[in-house]
Amino acid sequence: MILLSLLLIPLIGGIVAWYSERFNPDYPRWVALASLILCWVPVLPYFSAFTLEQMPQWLVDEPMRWIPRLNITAHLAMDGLSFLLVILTLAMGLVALSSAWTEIKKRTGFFYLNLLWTLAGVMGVFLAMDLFLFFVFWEVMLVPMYLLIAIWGYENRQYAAFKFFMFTQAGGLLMLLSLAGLVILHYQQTHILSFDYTVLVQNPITGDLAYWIAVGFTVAFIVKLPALPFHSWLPDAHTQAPTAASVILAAVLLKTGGYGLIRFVLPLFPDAAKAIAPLMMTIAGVGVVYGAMMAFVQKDLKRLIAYSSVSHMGFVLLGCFAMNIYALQGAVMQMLAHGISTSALFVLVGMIQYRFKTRDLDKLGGLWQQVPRLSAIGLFFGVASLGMPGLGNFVAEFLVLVGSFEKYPWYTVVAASGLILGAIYSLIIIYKTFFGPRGDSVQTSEVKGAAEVTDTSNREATTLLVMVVILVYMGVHPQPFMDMVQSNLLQTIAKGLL
Amino acid sequence: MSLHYLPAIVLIITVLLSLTSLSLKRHHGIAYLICGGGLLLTMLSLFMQIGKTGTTSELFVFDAITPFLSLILLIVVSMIWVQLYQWLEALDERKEEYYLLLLLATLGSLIMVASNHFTSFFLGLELMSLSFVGLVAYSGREFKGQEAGVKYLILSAVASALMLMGMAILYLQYGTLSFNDLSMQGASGTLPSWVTVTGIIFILGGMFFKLSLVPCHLWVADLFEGAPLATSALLATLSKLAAFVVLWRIFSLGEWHTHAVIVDIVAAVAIASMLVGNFLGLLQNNLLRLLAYSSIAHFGYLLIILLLAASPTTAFLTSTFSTEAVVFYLVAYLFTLVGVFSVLMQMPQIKTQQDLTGLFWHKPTLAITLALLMLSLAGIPLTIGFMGKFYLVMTAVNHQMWWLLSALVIGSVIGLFYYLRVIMMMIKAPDGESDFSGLTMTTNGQLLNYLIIFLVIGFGTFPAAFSQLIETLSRG
Amino acid sequence: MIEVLFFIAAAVALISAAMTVTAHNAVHGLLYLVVTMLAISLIFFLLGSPFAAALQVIVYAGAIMVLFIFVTMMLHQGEKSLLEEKQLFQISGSIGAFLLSAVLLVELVYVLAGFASPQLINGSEGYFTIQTITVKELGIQLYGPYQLLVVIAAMMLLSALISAIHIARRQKNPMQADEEGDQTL
Amino acid sequence: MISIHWLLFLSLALFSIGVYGVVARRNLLFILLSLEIMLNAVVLLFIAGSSFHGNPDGQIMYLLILTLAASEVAVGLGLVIHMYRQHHTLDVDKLSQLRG
Repeated sequence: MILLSLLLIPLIGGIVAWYSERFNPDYPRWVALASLILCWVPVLPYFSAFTLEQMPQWLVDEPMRWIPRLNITAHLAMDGLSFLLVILTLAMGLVALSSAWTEIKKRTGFFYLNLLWTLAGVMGVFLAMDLFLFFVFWEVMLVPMYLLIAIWGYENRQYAAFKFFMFTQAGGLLMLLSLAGLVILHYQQTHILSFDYTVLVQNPITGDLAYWIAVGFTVAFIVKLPALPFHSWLPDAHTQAPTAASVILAAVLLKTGGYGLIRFVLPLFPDAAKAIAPLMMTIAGVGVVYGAMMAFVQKDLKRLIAYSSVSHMGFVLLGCFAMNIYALQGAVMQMLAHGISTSALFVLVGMIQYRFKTRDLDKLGGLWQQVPRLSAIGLFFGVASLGMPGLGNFVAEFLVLVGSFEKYPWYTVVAASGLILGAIYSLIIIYKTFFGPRGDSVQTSEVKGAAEVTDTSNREATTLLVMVVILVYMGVHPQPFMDMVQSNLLQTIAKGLL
Repeated sequence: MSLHYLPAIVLIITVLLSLTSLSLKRHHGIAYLICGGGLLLTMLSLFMQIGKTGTTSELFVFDAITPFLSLILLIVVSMIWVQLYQWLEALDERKEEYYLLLLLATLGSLIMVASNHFTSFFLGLELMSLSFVGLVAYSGREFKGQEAGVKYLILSAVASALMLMGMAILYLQYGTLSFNDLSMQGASGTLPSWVTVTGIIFILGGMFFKLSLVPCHLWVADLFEGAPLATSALLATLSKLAAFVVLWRIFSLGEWHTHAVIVDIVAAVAIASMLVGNFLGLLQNNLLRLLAYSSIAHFGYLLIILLLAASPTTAFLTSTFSTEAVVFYLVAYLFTLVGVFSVLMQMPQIKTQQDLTGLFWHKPTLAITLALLMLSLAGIPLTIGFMGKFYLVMTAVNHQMWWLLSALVIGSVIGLFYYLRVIMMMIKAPDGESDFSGLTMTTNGQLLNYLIIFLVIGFGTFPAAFSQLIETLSRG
Repeated sequence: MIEVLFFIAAAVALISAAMTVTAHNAVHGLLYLVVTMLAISLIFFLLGSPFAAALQVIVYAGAIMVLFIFVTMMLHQGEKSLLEEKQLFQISGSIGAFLLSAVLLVELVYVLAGFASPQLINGSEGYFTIQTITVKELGIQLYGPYQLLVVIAAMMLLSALISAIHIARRQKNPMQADEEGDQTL
Repeated sequence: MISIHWLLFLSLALFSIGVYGVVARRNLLFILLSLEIMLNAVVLLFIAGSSFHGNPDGQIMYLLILTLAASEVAVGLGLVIHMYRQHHTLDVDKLSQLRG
């Protein structure tokens, strides 16, 4: 019941939050905070797993009956990978809550309902070990996310939310087909009807059809990642989403794509994964460079960060298909590190937008004098994003590059050049925003009265500083994180090499 | 008379009773109650039959599925009946006849669902269609209603003429009108086999009119828009379900999938319906027209079931799985659709998507119900519509019907656009103009909304019991 | 011999059907439709179904057509239609219908006089004897295994009755009440 | 000898004439007449089948179709009367508010 409670707490908390708005519009955020903190309780005991010598296959395993007719179970289970991502989700949930604390003033109850439900859906995705259940969470988490963007977003929110929903739903339908194909093919080959991951993974399906099914799953996942041909929803969604939604989107929603690749595509379709690896590596390599170059020409800060996400998630894709333990660990690290650094950047942009009413790079500039604390933290995350050694991002990208160099040297070279471009756009952010001549918006807001623009509040500063600490810790001492996932990833690799 | 005829007898008695009370004294309340009591008794008598061993007479078939489907039909009718009183009160017409025609149409559809013979099928169909003409053209003052009535009369007459022609040809070929004999004499016709195919095409043509599938879909939107709202609801649910059940029965009993031409035609119609229906829905602003087009697409999806037998199978689970898929999908779709209509009946002044702007912030229960129903129509998980679609996809994948499946995926994606647009409209911040003060929520309506949410989400999230029931019924 | 009779009757049916759908005047169309039905009735007779032939004349050509004519006449009101009616009964407009029915009459007399007997029909597999179905057989079937059909048919008639009465009931139309002085129905 | 093929062709020809009438005519009264022609084409086949197979089902179907024709005409003419009273026309095309 531990994992189930992990899902139920935010679901119920959301409803309570919505209802509490009737009494006072301030209550919902407190309810949301309380339920998020409560969520930590079930997972806290498992932090001891960091100290374990040998990771068990599953930390928790909770199979439950659901639809016996099709042998669908509500099988929730958590291993090292799921654990890390759930922790990331919960942490980023708090960050999102913190960024929404004062920003959201209208319809607060419904906002926190959607926020909590999105988190519940994402955790469900990370914990579901039944493919049908996984699919259900995969699709359902989009609905509250859609509402978050469509109701509380910026100018063009309806369009952006619509695009986001359509892209991911189209991918989802493809996954539904592949899912049905997978189960039926598995039934044909083994005469076991099951949607359960642990059953399916024991006898991976083979044949031509398996290849197409694998492609279906992969496409669904890389739409979410997002990888190159399907990425265009991300910049729009990010730009229009409210800060909290951007944080959730960047920190955890994108990770579901990478998680799906590592969890499902690689072990369930080892042959097919090998067959499509070159294509995926190409997409990843091009994606890294393309994302960086697009980021380079953006004027809108949020859009810029969104494109940088495309670039960074390219590394995840690269790591997944390199079929190498280092690369895979790198991909996992990248998911964690990118989750933290990018959401921090979105929080910062949110703060800037809140203070200066713009996120146009040309109108910003010279913030250092005005908001030094904010700018200092911004500098840190800008540098983190370019892959400064000693921080989590560097470890991750380095591992991916090392892991994939062995087999795919050329892709690695291309991707590494993406790092250089990354350095350029990160420096552009830093220069144009925090240094450089003062922009229009900055000046006008100064004219209006300096009192209006305040530096980071304690709440904001604490949030960001905690993120700084985690990122540094990941950079200097990444071993526990890697141990956590190593045994399972090794199994995955072993399947692929058989 | 065996117990199996009891529901029909109860309905007939109800009709006669309300006719008598009507001739003595016109009173809306009495007619409403008689109708409701009759529906309730019919449901009870059907409920008693569920799970009993079935029989087959010459004219009718009472297997395990038939009373279940009939019960579903009656639940749908009753859900419409609940709001009928209020809705009819607003109508400036004589009220009592509506109940009479409603009961007769229900009787017709019950007969159709149970029919095992062309004569009983034909009579049930005509009983239903003629009652529907009255129901469509009920409101004599409304220009649109009359137009819809005329169109429906012509449409249904042409459809039944086509079906009759098909029946006549098959009769000439085989000398029998019973569904059971259709397949047995498949080889020994008096005329060349193309005549059989022609006959089948005629019947299919008529059925396509009844189900408003693509080449025959032109007037369906006019009908939905022009007919009184409750009638549109009945048209979309009662008439289509009954027609589809019969089509499914004759298609499988007659083994029509053995004719390659027929398979090609049905496949083409299915694909065209999915794509065209959804595409036309995309261009619609009027909610009723949107529903009309979406129903074209949904019955396009359902046509896949007919073709299953024509494809190689992998003996997946049991052979009854396709039956379960049909039943599940039909039930899911019907509940969803009747839900949409009852929400629309609660807000009669809302006609287009623009009228919905900001509804969520004024009437959250209504808006949430409608939004969930739209998600169910679109097939988003945790709704009953998704479970139906999942069954369908599983079956179709099992039979490796990739062409139809890809059409289904494309159709669903297009469909998402307009279902989502409805939701988008409701959550849009109202710009001050939209005024929902005219909307009064009745307890009736509220309860109905909760019931709909329960059906759509409850069965969508926990379909186990329901799927088990359908499995048992399909086996028996 | 019998096929000649059939062909003539078929030709009459087709011609008059074509005349029906292309007629300008409703009454002429109806007249031709009656001829179509009489021709079909003759074919029924040739096929050895005298009962069906009789019903065709009585119910179809009789009752249903009378309903049509009644409504058509009802719709023609006022001066203009009186003039039209004058033309209606001139022989020129309906001469075709009379000629066609005369042909049918000749055929009927010919058959009744016993010059040809409706005995055989051929299918692709040769000749079959026509088995005349007596009214008794029909009755036994209809009130035996098919008795429920009679009930359902009664319900269908009831439904049609209710629909028709409700639809055609005269309603006061607030919009057109003043311009509609001649609702003398 | 009357060939069964001839009957089939005659019936299909009559049916086509009826379909043509429904599609081509705009006057509701003529549409109803055309529907009658279609039904007549159908009953012709039923009677032929009945004689051919020596089976009373076709004749029973004939009786039922007769009932249907009467009911349909009754409802249809009801609509005709109503429409004529309200609009003084029987042209179906003039009844076209529903577009979209």
